[in-house]
Amino acid sequence: MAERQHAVELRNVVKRYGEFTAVKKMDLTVPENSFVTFLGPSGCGKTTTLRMIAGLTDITEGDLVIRDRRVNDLPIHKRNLGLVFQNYALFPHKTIFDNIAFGLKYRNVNKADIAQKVKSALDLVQLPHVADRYPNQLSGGQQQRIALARAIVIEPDVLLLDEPLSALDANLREEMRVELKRIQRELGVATIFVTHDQSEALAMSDKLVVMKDGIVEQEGQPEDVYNNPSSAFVADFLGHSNIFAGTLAEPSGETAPVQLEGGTTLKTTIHQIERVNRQQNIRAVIRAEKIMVSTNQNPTSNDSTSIPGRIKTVDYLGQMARYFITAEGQDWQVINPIDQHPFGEGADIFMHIPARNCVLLPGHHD
Amino acid sequence: MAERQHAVELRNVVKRYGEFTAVKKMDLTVPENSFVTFLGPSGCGKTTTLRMIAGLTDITEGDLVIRDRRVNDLPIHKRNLGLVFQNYALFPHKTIFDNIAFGLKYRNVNKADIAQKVKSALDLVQLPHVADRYPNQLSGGQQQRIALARAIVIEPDVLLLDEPLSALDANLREEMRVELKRIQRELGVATIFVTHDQSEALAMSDKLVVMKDGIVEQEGQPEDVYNNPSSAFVADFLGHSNIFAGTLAEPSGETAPVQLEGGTTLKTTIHQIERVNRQQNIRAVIRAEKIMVSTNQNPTSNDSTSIPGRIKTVDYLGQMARYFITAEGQDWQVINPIDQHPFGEGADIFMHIPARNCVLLPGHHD
Amino acid sequence: KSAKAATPEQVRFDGWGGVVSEAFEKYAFEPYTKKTGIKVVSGTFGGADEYLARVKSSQPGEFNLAHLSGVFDYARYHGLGLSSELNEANIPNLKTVITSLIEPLRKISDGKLSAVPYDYGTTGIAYNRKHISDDEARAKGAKLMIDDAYKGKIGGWAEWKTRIWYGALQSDQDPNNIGDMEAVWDMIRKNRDLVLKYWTSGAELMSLLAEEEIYVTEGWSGRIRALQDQGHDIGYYDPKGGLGWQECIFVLKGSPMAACEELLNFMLEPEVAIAVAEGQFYPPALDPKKVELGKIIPTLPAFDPSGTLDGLSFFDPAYWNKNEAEWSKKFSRVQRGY
Amino acid sequence: MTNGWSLIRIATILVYLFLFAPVAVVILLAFNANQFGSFPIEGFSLRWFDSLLHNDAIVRAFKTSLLLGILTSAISTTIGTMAAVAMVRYDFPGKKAISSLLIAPILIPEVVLAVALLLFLQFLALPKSFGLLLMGHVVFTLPFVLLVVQARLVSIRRDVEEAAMSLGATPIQTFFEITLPLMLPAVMAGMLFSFTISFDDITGTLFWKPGGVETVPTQIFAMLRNSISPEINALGAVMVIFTVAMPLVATAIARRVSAARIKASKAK
Amino acid sequence: MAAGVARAQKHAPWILLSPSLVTIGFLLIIPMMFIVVYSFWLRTATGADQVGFYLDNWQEVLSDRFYRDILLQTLKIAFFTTIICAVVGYIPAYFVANTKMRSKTFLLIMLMLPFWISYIIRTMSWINILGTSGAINGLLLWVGIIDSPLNMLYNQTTVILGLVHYLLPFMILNVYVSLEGIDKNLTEAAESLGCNGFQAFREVTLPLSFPGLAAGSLLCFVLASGTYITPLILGGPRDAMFANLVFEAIITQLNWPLGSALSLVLLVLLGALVVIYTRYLGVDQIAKSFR
Ligand SMILES: Nc1ncnc2c1ncn2[C@@H]1O[C@H](COP(=O)(O)OP(=O)(O)OP(=O)(O)O)[C@@H](O)[C@H]1O
Ligand SMILES: Nc1ncnc2c1ncn2[C@@H]1O[C@H](COP(=O)(O)OP(=O)(O)OP(=O)(O)O)[C@@H](O)[C@H]1O
Ligand SMILES: NCCCCNCCCN
Ligand SMILES: [Mg+2]
Ligand SMILES: [Mg+2]
Repeated sequence: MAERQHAVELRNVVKRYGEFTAVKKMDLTVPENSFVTFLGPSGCGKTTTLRMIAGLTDITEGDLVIRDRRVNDLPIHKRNLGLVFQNYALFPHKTIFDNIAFGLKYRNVNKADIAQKVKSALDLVQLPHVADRYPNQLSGGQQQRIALARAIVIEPDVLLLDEPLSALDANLREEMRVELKRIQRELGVATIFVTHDQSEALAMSDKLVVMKDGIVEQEGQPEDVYNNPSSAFVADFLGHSNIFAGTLAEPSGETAPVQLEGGTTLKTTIHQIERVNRQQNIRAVIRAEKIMVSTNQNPTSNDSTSIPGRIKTVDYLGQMARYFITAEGQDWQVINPIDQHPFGEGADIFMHIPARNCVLLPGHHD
Repeated sequence: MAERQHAVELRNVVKRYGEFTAVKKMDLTVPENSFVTFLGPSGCGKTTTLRMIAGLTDITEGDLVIRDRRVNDLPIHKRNLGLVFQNYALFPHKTIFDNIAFGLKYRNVNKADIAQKVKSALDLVQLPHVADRYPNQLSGGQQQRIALARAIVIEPDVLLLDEPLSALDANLREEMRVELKRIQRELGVATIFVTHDQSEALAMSDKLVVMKDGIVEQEGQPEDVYNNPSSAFVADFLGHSNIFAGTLAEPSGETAPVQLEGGTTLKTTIHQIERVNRQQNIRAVIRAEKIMVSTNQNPTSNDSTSIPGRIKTVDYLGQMARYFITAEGQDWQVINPIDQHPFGEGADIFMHIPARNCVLLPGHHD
Repeated sequence: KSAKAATPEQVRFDGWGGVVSEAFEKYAFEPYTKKTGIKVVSGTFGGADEYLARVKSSQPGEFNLAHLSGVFDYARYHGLGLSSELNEANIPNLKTVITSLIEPLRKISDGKLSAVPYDYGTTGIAYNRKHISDDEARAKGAKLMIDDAYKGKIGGWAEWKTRIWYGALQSDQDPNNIGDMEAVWDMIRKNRDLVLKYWTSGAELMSLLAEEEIYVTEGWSGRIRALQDQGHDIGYYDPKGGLGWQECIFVLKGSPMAACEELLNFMLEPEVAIAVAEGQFYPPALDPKKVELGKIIPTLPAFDPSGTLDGLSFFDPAYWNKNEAEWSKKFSRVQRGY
Repeated sequence: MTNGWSLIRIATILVYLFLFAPVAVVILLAFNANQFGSFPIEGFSLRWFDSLLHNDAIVRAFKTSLLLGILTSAISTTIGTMAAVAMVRYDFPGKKAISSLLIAPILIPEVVLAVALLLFLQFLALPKSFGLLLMGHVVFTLPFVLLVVQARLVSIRRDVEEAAMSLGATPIQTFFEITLPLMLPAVMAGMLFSFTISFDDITGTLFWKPGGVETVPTQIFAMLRNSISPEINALGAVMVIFTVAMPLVATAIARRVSAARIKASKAK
Repeated sequence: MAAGVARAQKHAPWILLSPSLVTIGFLLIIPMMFIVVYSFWLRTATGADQVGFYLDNWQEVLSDRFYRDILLQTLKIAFFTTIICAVVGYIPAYFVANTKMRSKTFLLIMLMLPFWISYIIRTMSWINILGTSGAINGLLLWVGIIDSPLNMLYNQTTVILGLVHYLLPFMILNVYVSLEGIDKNLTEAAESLGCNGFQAFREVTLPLSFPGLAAGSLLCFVLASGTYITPLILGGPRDAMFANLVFEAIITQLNWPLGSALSLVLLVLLGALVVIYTRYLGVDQIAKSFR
C-alpha cells in the first residue's frame, strides 16, 4: 500500500446556507501526524469547515477525503474523530466520568481500563476530583476541559478542536497546549485546531491556515506566514501591522527607498523588491513589534530608517506596551517590550525601522 | 445627597454549593464609573461572583450593596444591569433584532428609537446584516457579539461581562475592547469584566482583581499588581515568572545578593529587601520577560547579574519567543522579542537579570 | 335554591335519547309548552341504574319526570322514598291505559300511582335464521342459549335480572319463585362460558346480530323488529311464560304535580303515544280495545290486541326487590368466572 | 441513517394508520346506506348527513361540547401551566406532596369522583350548573396539562430567562416573552389534551350536567341504549374532515402570504 | 435557581399554585372525604344506606380473592398497554420531532383526530374492523387467505388494543414534547465519540426524552387502570377491569359504600405509583441534569 500523504483533504468544498455561502471552494490538506491550525476572523467559516470534516454538516459541493477515501457520506461514528465543540456539548444527564468514558465504551475498552484512562484524562486536564459531578456543576472553563478530555481519551485518528482552550486562563491554557501537543505527537494524530489566539497558533502549528470569508487566505509554516504575509489581510490579522501605500524607487546596493503616501521615506531590501516583482505601486507592511522606539535619534544601523514622532496613547500590556504614535502626519502603532516604565503619553520619540522589516506587498487591493 | 463611593460592594460574601464553598468571605468594591477586571484560574468563582451581583445566584452569607443599598433580595429585573453570560444565553426563538431590542422594550423606548439603537449596536459589533437571523444561524463569535450588543444597548448602571470576548479573534477583540472602554467612559457605567486574557486585563482595567479558590488574592491598579505581586500565585498567574526559594545576604550599597537554592546568586534592590522586612528566607521572583538573553557575556549594567545557560526548547510566539533554559542546574524561562530569528535550541547563551527585576516575596508558602 | 324545582315555569323530563326523545319533543313537549307556557327541560340517560344514581345524589325537586322501565324499577324508586302521589283526576286519559299495566303499580304504592304506564315489550329469543331454524328455536326455547353447538356465537344482556330470569327458565324453574338458586347460577355459568359477548345497549344488541357476530341471544322485541325492518333475517320468539315488561312515566317526589299531571295526560293522547311507539317499535300502553292504534302498531312484536297481556310474565317486584342486593352482587362475580 | 429513518417513517405511517382505522370506519359508515356496517359496504348514501342537519339535539349538543371543551382547555391550560412553572422553577416545602396531589384527579375512577362531587354539592345544597360541569372537566384535565408542561419545562435552559430578567423584564414578562414561547409545543399539547378529553368525556359529564344540557357524548350514550344511529358517524365525519382541512387550508394560505411577502421584499 | 428572586418572592410558587390547589381542594379533596366516610357505611337490603362506622366493606374488599384477582388483571392489562404505547408511540413522536417536513403541526393535530369521534363510537368501530363481517375478515375472505372468518374480538387482546388506541396520542404528544427540547449538538457529540445512530439515540436522546416518556407512561398506566368502557365494549364476559367493579357497585348495585371502598383501594394503589413517579422520575429528579 502506498504511503498516505494526507489525513484529511478538502477538494473544492463549498457550503451554502440558503443564499449565504459560508465556505467557498475550499482546498485544504492536513498531512498525517500534523498539527494544523485554523485562524481567521469570527464568522469566516472555521466551525463550518470543522463540522463538514466531522460529518455533522452536509457538504454542498466538493469532496472530503479522509485517508485516501472519499467520505462525504460516511457517517460520523465511523470516522474515528475526536471532536471538541465550541459550546462543549457535554451530556447533561451523565456524570463527568460517564461523559469521558462514553467514547471508550464504544471502543470496547474493558471497565478497568476505562476507569484508568478516565482518571488519567482527568488528571491531564487538572480536574481529578470532579468525576462524580454533573456538567452543570462545573464552571465554564472546567466544562471545556472535560470536553477536551472526552475527545482526547479515545485516541482518535483525527482530532478536531474548535477553540478548545478559549475559556481557560493563560497559564492553564499554556499547560493544556503543551499537553495537547505532547499527546498529538505521541499518538501521531492529525489535529485541526481552531483558535483565536495567535501566539497559540504560532507556537503549536506545523501548518497555519488563515481563513477569511470562507476561503483560505494563506497557508504555510507559522513563521513563514507570519514573516511573509501574502496579503494585507494576513499581515494585519496576524499581529499588528502598519500598512501604507507607496511607490518604489530604484534600489541602491542592498536596500532601496520606499516613498509612502504620507511623505515618509523608508528603506526596504532587495529581497522584498523581488517579492513584488519590482512593481512600482506597492504597499509597505511594517509590523508593530518590528519597530523600535527610543528617545535616541540615531538609527541602530545603516540599514535603518529613523522617524521622529509623538506618542498619543499607551496601552499597558504587562511585559509589553503598545504605543499609538503620530509621525510625519501619519498614525503608527508600535509594540515594544517595557524596560522599566513605558514611555508616557505625549513623549517625543524616534521610531527605528530596519530595512528588512519593511515588507512589501503588491499595490492592488486584495 | 452624599456622593456615592461605590457602584457595587460585596461584604463578606460567601457562596456554598452543598458542601463545596465556591466563594469564601469575599470583600470587594467596585467604584462608580470604574472598570474592574476579574482575573483568576478556571473554577475560582468569577462567574459565581458575577451571578451573585446580578441576583441570579443566592448569596449564602454576607451583603451585596449596589449604590449604597443592600440588594440581596432585590429581583434582578430591578437592578438595571447589563449582563453578558459566559455561554451567551441568546433567546433562540427571537431574531437578532429582537434579541437586542429586548431590553429596550422594557425601558419604554419607542419603536423608532429602538430600531435606531439596535442598528447602531449591530454596527458597533460589526454585524450590520444579521438583524433578521436567528441565533443558531450565527457563528460562535457572532453570537457572543450579539450578547454583548444586547447588554450594552440598554445603557445599564452596572455592566457585568463574563468573558465577553473569548470567542473573538485578536483584532476584533481589540476593537471591541476599545469600543467597550469608550462606551464605559461615555456612559460612566461601572463595569465588571471577567477575562482570561492578561493583556486585556492590564490594558483595560482601572482595578484588577486577581481571584483564587473563591477569595480575592490581590487587587489594585493593573501595573501595580503586575509589578508588585503580593504572592507567588499572582506573580506566576500574571505573565510568566521564575520563582526560586533563597536566602538574603547583607546589602552592599543599593543592591544586595540573593542566594538561590540551586546555588545561583542574584542581585536585588534595597527596595525589595524592605518589602520583605529584611527577612532571611525569601522567594525571588523574576519575570520571564524581564530577563534578557544574549550571546554576549557582559552584563548590560553593574546592577545586573549574568548567568550562562543553554536553550532547551523554543516556542515561537510571533513577535516574541519563549525560551526554556537550563542554567546552573535550574530551569528558567525567558520571553524575549525576536530581533531577526530566535535563538535555536541547544544554543549557549547568557541571561542578564537587572537587580530591580528580582522581586522578593516572603519565604513562607502562601 | 331548591325552589327552582317548584317553579311552575318548567318541568324536567329525563328519558331515553335518540328516536324516543325526538318523538317526545316533537309530539308532546312542544305543543305542551305552547299550550301551557311551561317549558319542558329534557335530559337523557343511558340506563335506569345510572339515572337512579344521579337522582340519589341530587336534591329533591331537581328531577321531575322520568321514562322508567319495568315494575321493578317503580318498586325500587318507591322503596327509596322517591315516589309522589298523582291526582288521577287530572289525568283523564289514564282511563284508556291497559288496566293490567296499571294494577301492578298500584299494588306497590298502596293503591296510589306515582307513574303512568306508557309502553310495553318483551325480552324474547332472537336468532339468525340463516343458522337457526324457527323450529329449532321453538323446540329449544331458552335452552338455545346453553347449546354447546353455538359456542362463541351466543350473546346475552349483561343485566343480572334478565340473566337470572333466563337461568331459571333454562333450569326449568319459575322465575318468580326460584327453588334451586344454585341450579340457576350453574345455568348462568354455563351460558357465560358459551357466550361471545354480554351486550350492554340496544345498539350493541343490534350490531352483534346484524353483523352476524352472534346467532342467538335474548333481545328486546322492538330492537329486533327494527332489524327485521332493515331486512336482516332475524327470528324472534317469546318462549312460554315469556318475559314481558312495561315502561312508565314516573313522577319524582318534590315535582310540581299539577304541571306534571297535565303533561302526563298530554302524553297519553293517542297521537302522541302512537308517534312515540312507532319511533321505538314498542306498543303503547293504550288499550287497543279503547283506542284506535293505527296500522303499524298491531304489527309490532309483543303487541297484544286483547289489551290484557295475559300471555306475558312480569318480574314480581316484591320477589326481585327482596333479592336484588344479593343477586346483583353475585352475578357480578359469576359473570367474571367465579 | 437514511435506512433507519425510512424505517421510522414507515413505522410512523403504520401507527397513524392504526390511529385512523376507526376514524376511517366511521367515515365510511357515514356514507353507508345501511344502518349497520358490514364489509364490503353495500350502498352509498348521504342520508345520514341530511338527518344530522335536521337533528337539532345533536347540533345543540355539539355546540355545547365545543364551548365546554374550549373553556375547559383555556382554564385548565392556564392554571396547569402556572402550577407547572411553580413545580419546576421553585423549591418550596411540601413540593412532592403537592405534585402527587395535582395528579390525583386521574387516579380516581371517574364515577367515584362524579358521585363524590355531587355529594358535596348536595351537602352544600347547591344546584348543578354549567359552571360545575366546567370545573369538573378542569379538575380531571389538569393533570394532563401539568405532566406535559412540566416535562418540557425542565429542559428549558434557565439562563435565557435570567438573561431576560437582567434586561429588565419582570418574571411575568419573562414568562410570556421567553418561557412560554419556548415551551409552546407543550402548552399546545396540554390544550389539545384538555380540549379533546373534555370534548370526549362521558361519565363525569353524565353526572354533572345540569338540566337541559347535553354534550355530544351524553347524547350519543343515550341514543345507544336504543340503537346506534349513523348520524353520529356523519357528525364524526364532518368534524374529521373539518380538522384535516383546517390546518391544510391554513398552511396553504400562510404559504401564499409568505410567498407574496418574499416577492414583495425582493421587489424592494 | 434564581433564588435571590425566589427569596424576594417566597410566595411566588404559592400564587402560581393557588388556582390549581383551590380547584383540586374544592372539587376533589373535600368531595373525596365524603367517599372516605361512605366507605364505612353499609348498604342494606332495602337499598337505603346505613350510617355508621362499619368495617365490613373494607374487610370484604381486602380479603376477597375476587377483587384481588381483578385488580391484578387490571394492573396487568394497564402494564401491557403502557409498554405497547411507549414502544409504539415513541416512533411517531421521534419522527414528528425530527422531520424537516413543514407539516409538523399538522401531524400533531392529526394525532387528535380520533378524539373527535366519541370514545364509545370509536371503540365500537373496532367491531367493524375486527368483527366476523368486519374489514379485516372481509379482506382476508375476499383475497382467499381464509375461508371462514377469524374470531378476533372480545378478549383481553382486543381490550388492550382498544386501550392502546385510546391512549397512544397521549404518549406520542408527551414524548414529542420532550424530544423537541433536546440539543442536537448532543447526539452529534455522541456520534463523534463512536456511537452509531441507534447508540447515540440510546445514550442521549432516549434518556433526555425520559421526562416525556415517564409522564406519558404514568398517564397511560393510570388511565388504563381506570377505564371501564373499553372492557365493556371490547372485552368478553370475563375481561373486566377494576373500574368496572366500581362502576357496577355504584351504578348497578347502588352500593355506594362498597364502591367507595373499592375506589379508595384503587386510589391508594395508583397513588403509590404517583409517589414513586414524583420521587424517582418526577420533575425534581429529572430537572437535576438540566439546570
Ligand atoms: N451547581 C454547582 N454545584 C457544585 N459546584 C459548583 C456548582 N456550580 C459551580 N460550582 C463550582 O464552583 C466553582 C466556581 O465556579 P465558577 O463558575 O464561579 O468559576 P469561574 O471562575 O467562572 O471559572 P471559569 O473561568 O472556568 O468559568 C467551580 O469550582 C465549580 O466547579
Ligand atoms: N444555519 C446558518 N444559516 C445561515 N448562516 C449561517 C448558519 N450557520 C452559520 N452561518 C454563517 O456562516 C458563517 C460561518 O460560520 P462559522 O460558524 O463557520 O464561523 P466561525 O469561523 O466558526 O466563527 P467563530 O470564530 O465566530 O466561531 C458565519 O458568517 C455564520 O453567520
Ligand atoms: N327491563 C326491561 C328493559 C327494557 C329495555 N328497554 C329499552 C327501551 C327503550 N325505550
Ligand atoms: Mg466557530
Ligand atoms: Mg465562569
